[in-house]
Amino acid sequence: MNPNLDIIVLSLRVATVATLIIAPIGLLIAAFLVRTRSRWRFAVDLLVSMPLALPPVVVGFALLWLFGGEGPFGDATRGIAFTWFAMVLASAVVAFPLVVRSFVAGLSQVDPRLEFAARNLGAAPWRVAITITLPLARRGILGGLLLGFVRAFAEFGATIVFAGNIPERTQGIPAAIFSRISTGDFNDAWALAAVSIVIGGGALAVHNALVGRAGTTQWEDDSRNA
Amino acid sequence: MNPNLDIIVLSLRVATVATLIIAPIGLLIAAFLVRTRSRWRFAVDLLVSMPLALPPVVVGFALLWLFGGEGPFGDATRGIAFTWFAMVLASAVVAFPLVVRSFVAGLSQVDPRLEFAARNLGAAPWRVAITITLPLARRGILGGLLLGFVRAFAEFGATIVFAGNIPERTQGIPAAIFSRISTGDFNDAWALAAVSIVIGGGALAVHNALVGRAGTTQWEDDSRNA
Amino acid sequence: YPTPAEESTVSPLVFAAASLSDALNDVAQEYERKTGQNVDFNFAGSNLLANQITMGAPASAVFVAGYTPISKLINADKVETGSVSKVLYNRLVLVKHVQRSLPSIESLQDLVGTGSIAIADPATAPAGEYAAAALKSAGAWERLQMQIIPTLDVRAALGAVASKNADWAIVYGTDAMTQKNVEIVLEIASGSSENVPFYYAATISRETTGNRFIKFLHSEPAASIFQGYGFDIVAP
Amino acid sequence: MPSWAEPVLLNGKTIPEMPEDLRHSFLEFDVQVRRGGFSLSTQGRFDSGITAIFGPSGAGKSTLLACLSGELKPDSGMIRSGGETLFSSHDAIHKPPRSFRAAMVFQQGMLFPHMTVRKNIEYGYRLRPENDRSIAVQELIAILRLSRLLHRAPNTLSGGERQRVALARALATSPRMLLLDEPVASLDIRLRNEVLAYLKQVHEKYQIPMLYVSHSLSDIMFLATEAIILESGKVKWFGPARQMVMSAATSAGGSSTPVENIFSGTVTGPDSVSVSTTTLWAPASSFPVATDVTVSISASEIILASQRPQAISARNVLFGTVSTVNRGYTNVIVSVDAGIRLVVEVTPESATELSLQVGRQIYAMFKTSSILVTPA
Amino acid sequence: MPSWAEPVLLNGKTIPEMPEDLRHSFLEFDVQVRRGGFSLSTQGRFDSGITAIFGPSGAGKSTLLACLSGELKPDSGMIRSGGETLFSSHDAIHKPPRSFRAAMVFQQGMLFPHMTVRKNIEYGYRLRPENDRSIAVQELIAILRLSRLLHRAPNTLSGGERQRVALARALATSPRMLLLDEPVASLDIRLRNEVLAYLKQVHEKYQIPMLYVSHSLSDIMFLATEAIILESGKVKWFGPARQMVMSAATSAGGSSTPVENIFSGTVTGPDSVSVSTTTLWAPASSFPVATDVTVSISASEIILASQRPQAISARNVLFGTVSTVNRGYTNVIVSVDAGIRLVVEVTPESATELSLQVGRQIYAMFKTSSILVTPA
Ligand SMILES: Nc1ncnc2c1ncn2[C@@H]1O[C@H](COP(=O)(O)OP(=O)(O)OP(=O)(O)O)[C@@H](O)[C@H]1O
Ligand SMILES: Nc1ncnc2c1ncn2[C@@H]1O[C@H](COP(=O)(O)OP(=O)(O)OP(=O)(O)O)[C@@H](O)[C@H]1O
Ligand SMILES: [Mg+2]
Ligand SMILES: [Mg+2]
Repeated sequence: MNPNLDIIVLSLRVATVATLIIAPIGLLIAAFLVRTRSRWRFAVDLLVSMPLALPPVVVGFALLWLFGGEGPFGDATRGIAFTWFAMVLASAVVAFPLVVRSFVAGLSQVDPRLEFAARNLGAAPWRVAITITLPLARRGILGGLLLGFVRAFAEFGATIVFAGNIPERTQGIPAAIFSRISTGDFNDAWALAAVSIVIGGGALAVHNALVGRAGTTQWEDDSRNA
Repeated sequence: MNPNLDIIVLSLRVATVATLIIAPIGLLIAAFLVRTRSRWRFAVDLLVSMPLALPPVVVGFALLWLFGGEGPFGDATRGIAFTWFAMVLASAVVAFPLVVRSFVAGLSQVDPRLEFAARNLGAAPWRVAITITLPLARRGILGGLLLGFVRAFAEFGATIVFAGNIPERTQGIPAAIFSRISTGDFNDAWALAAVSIVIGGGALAVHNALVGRAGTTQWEDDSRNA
Repeated sequence: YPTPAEESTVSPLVFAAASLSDALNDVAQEYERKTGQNVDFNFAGSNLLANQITMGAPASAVFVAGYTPISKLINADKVETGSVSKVLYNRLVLVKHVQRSLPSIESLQDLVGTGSIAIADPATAPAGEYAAAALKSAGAWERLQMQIIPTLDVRAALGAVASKNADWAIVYGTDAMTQKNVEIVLEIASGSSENVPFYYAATISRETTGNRFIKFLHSEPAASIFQGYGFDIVAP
Repeated sequence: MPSWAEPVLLNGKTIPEMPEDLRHSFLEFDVQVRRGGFSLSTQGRFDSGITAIFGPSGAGKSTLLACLSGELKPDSGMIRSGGETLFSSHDAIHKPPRSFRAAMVFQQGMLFPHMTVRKNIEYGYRLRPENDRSIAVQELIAILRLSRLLHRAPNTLSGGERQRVALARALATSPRMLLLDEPVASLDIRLRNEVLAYLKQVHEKYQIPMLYVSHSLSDIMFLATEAIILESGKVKWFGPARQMVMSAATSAGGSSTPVENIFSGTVTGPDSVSVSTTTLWAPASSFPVATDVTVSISASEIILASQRPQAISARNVLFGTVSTVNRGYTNVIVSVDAGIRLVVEVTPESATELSLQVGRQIYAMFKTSSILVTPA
Repeated sequence: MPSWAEPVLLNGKTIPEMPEDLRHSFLEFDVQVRRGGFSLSTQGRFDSGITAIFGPSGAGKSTLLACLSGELKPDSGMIRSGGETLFSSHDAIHKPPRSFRAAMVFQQGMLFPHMTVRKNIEYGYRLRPENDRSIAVQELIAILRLSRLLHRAPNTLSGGERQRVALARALATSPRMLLLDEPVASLDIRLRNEVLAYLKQVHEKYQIPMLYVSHSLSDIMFLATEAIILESGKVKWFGPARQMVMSAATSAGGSSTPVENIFSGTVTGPDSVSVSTTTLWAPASSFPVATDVTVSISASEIILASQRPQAISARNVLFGTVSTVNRGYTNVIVSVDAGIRLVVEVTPESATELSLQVGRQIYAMFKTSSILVTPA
């Protein structure tokens, strides 16, 4: 299991970094989608959702073309493909629409009057965002982070095309499972799948703990069970 | 483009049926997750989210085993694999976690006191669900249906393993793109990818129209722009 | 790009067919033990590998199944024509589930009307391409159209039979050995063209470390590893 | 069987306990429920009148309504309405809120945000069988001044508009019982009076029992027949509303909330009413002669004099005997038997000057404008 | 420059227009805004007093506060506070709500649901520079009786508890101005009085100008110095609060809301006050001698008599001359010059009996309990 441990660590690292990259960008875009009346909203919405409408393998080819040296950025981005960072990019792109959708759902359930109440009490916009908007949207935010992390963690199609399946370098759990299946190593494959599920479950548990018991009302709170 | 048209229709049909199957089940499960205090909640939550934590190809193999003659259902379900319905099943399973997460987010933002108000006015629980809960959760519900449909539409990994890639029978847009790419038919592949994006965009537009402009407050409504 | 001086410290990256991964990992280990040289692999389907390289992937060499991918690379000027060499074969076999009682099969023609046949998608996987070719040369292809199930790859075809979702599958002999609940019914061919060849080639405009590894692939220690996994060696 | 919390003394009189066999008790309950540190433990019986629930902030008034509407399941106890057991922890009965048919007007409005005002109002109305719809939506819209608002979204309504819509929505269900949680708190005086008058009218017409949470003694005076005082989750007092108002006013001790004299009377002319054998001059009203009315006179507006006053603008002058004298710190409450029994609030100084003591014969006078005549 | 809506007649007196050069105008505004079919178009200037905003449901009171707090951007107009222009459509100025420093107590509470009560209260407090925190959180907690609630979530609070927390949260920011939207609507009488007294105290101590939306004339009487009457989005009237209350009471026309006589006076003893040269007997109070107070007497509680009454419980008897007589349908409003100018409400019958006409000499009497003494 030693090489498998490296694989797990790699996947965790990629999914974590991907999530950390997606989170702020996703928040900005979600805020743009929810809070503005811009004519560009639909265009941005569509652009963001696009990776969802395509099979990941296609996304992978698109990334390979885009960053592979033959694309618009030319040689400037040539070094990215088939690296650790390519894995991050591929999973981030694929997970992004899910994250943004969830963020949008979260942000749009925040009552703007509560935000105003905070501004009225003297808070600057950034403080309102941190102390009011984000906590009130936390169900959507955390849900989005969960989806993003787990989706990034399980990303295969785009990753194998854009980052390859290079053992010890770009072989995360999904690619490793694929390799094991390709060679008939089913025990190892299922073990890795089980690890995926356990990590997904762990993320879910962390998520649930962070979300807490939201949505209680005056009469329906947890005092009774306490 | 004639064969491509069949492919597009097949994919649309599969995604639509998958969404229609997921929707009611997803709603029940989301309601269970949001509204009960059952000890089984986490277990159900995990089970539902599992397909998200696995690369779709692995999900495909799992389905192959589950519904094959060696699986728990024995020979009863053997005829399913490599059929049109297998495509539906594969995409439904993969899209399911996304749909449930979104439904959960939607349902948990409904104020139970409003539901009580309806019951107090004489509505039976099913009527409350239809007239109060669902409309109030509509952002999450519609968001979930959108995610589900688009994800099902773009499903590749699980589908190709469980349903195969039988031209005119189980070859939807993603599998067709994959075939075109493999054979170097890039023009056709990109054309189909473009179709995917257009259909995804259409679903997004329908979704946005249905959601409408939610979240307006007393001072921040649209009367001003009217 | 690495200068020749650096060559020994930069390990070559070989894009190799996924079905070779176990065997190649062993070979690479042996190679490293012998030469101190590290070799990295990128394992995936052969057509995918070819496409990646066409789109500029930084491969030092390729090691792919079937003629289509390698010819694609040759046509795209991505590999040194002179470096292309056929290293080994994988045999194609017809398998069925051990517990399934199916009509006995003498030749591929006998398959007509006997149940579903999973093969890797001929359009995307070399194993499928060669399986289709075998069926064509047996004169059964046209009549088997309704029975054929193209699958993602050869492993998926095997899985279809192992899970009793398909009746037959045409798969690599090496794969059939790993799956306990399937049995080989028919060796598709004992030597000739229906066996799937695996080609090795160094890529153009990359460092040439790929060329040194090819010599080792043809060497005796490598050959015995490949044979251990069930591949047939091409005489150098 | 419910037993009442210890009755309080009101002007020297003891409020009798509720009779055990109150025939028409429409709603009977005995509920215990805990919410965090707060616990509600109340019991009671209401007849088909209007019962005011009065008590300090956080006393448990809304909690009690939540129990009686089926929103909050009590930890233990029972709720029976019109003979039907709606909740019983003993018999493990827990009927759905629908069966309570106790339409609630929530303190927070709770309008359905995704429906127009009209849809909100019609929501419960449409759920009633047609032959069971006793209150017409059109009437509600007219009386609660909602016609201009029908197509609006609830989140564009003002505070008072919301309350009116919530009231209309509840009434439109033709409920068996009406639970009102401060329904007029954010209405202006005029609307408030109109709404209260309408509620009273609804009650008279349809005999819908109402529980009415309010902090306003004058609202309670006007509307309620019975009253409950809740404090810290317990029933502190139960009895006729008029006595509650007096009790609350005296216990509040201030001159701002009046002690009232309340009588049943009959209209005898355009500006006169009779209470037992005494005729009083009242403000001009439109009640027809012989209408049964409630007559109330603020205790602080009655003036006592030892000699018969002459040529005075106070048109009601009664002669009687002091029957009780209660001395407080800032005021003295005197009752005078003068054909009718008047409670009068005077200053300690006046009491001394007039040597008010039991048996003293005295004139009591008050202006017509001190009299409030309301329908019985 | 703002020009006031036509002044209304109050007991024959004309309310003067606001002087153009009101020196201490703290807040100046002139805002127009449309919401659907409703449009608000108001202008005004407030000094550092407490201004009541009165008006029917849907008049635009909350809308006005929304503009003045920076929540709602007016379609056009300007808002200036303490010399600083906060909004001006002409100069395209639109400062953020922070710059308004106008702490709002919302009609719907708007507590932050994810914070405890304590966190809510401290939210704005912590945002003030330390040397700018004039009101201590501890004091607020004590006076608004919140200590038991500090660790609770807002959604477990009762209606009145919510209002108190909202009030504490706003006060804790030591605002430059306080905007109160019916802050005591769901408080019980005792708490309401306490809160109002505290607001008054806060105002005296910190000179925070307040805008106070209320439907209660007695609250306005108690608290406000100036008043605005809003109707259909327009300022109907602006002037001293006491006159507004009188105006509203007479225009309401009912006997339920009293016409008040309001005077500035000085405490002369434990139970006496002097108004100009007249000494009145008042309820016992704890104001020290020589305190400046406001003295109010309900017009309907004053009795007129043509002869000097003897041995009467009414301790205040004044002799004077009728100066005006206004006959209404149900009542007659008389003013009597008796050293002080008393407005008295009598029935038409009494007016006839006493032959009330201008110049008539008459005794006016009222009980000590009819007098309300409040801090000036
Ligand atoms: N979940 C809870 N945990 C702790 N205390 C609670 C909870 N829910 C309610 N309470 C408390 O129960 C008490 C009763 O609340 P309720 O809403 O019934 O008061 P109320 O009489 O309606 O007051 P108001 O007149 O202010 O509306 C309050 O003190 C409230 O703080
Ligand atoms: N978006 C809108 N569309 C149409 N009308 C609106 C909108 N928002 C507010 N109004 C109307 O504007 C008027 C003023 O509302 P506002 O909340 O200021 O009233 P208010 O004076 O505070 O009344 P209340 O005493 O009932 O709280 C109301 O009649 C309301 O219905
Ligand atoms: Mg309450
Ligand atoms: Mg308002």
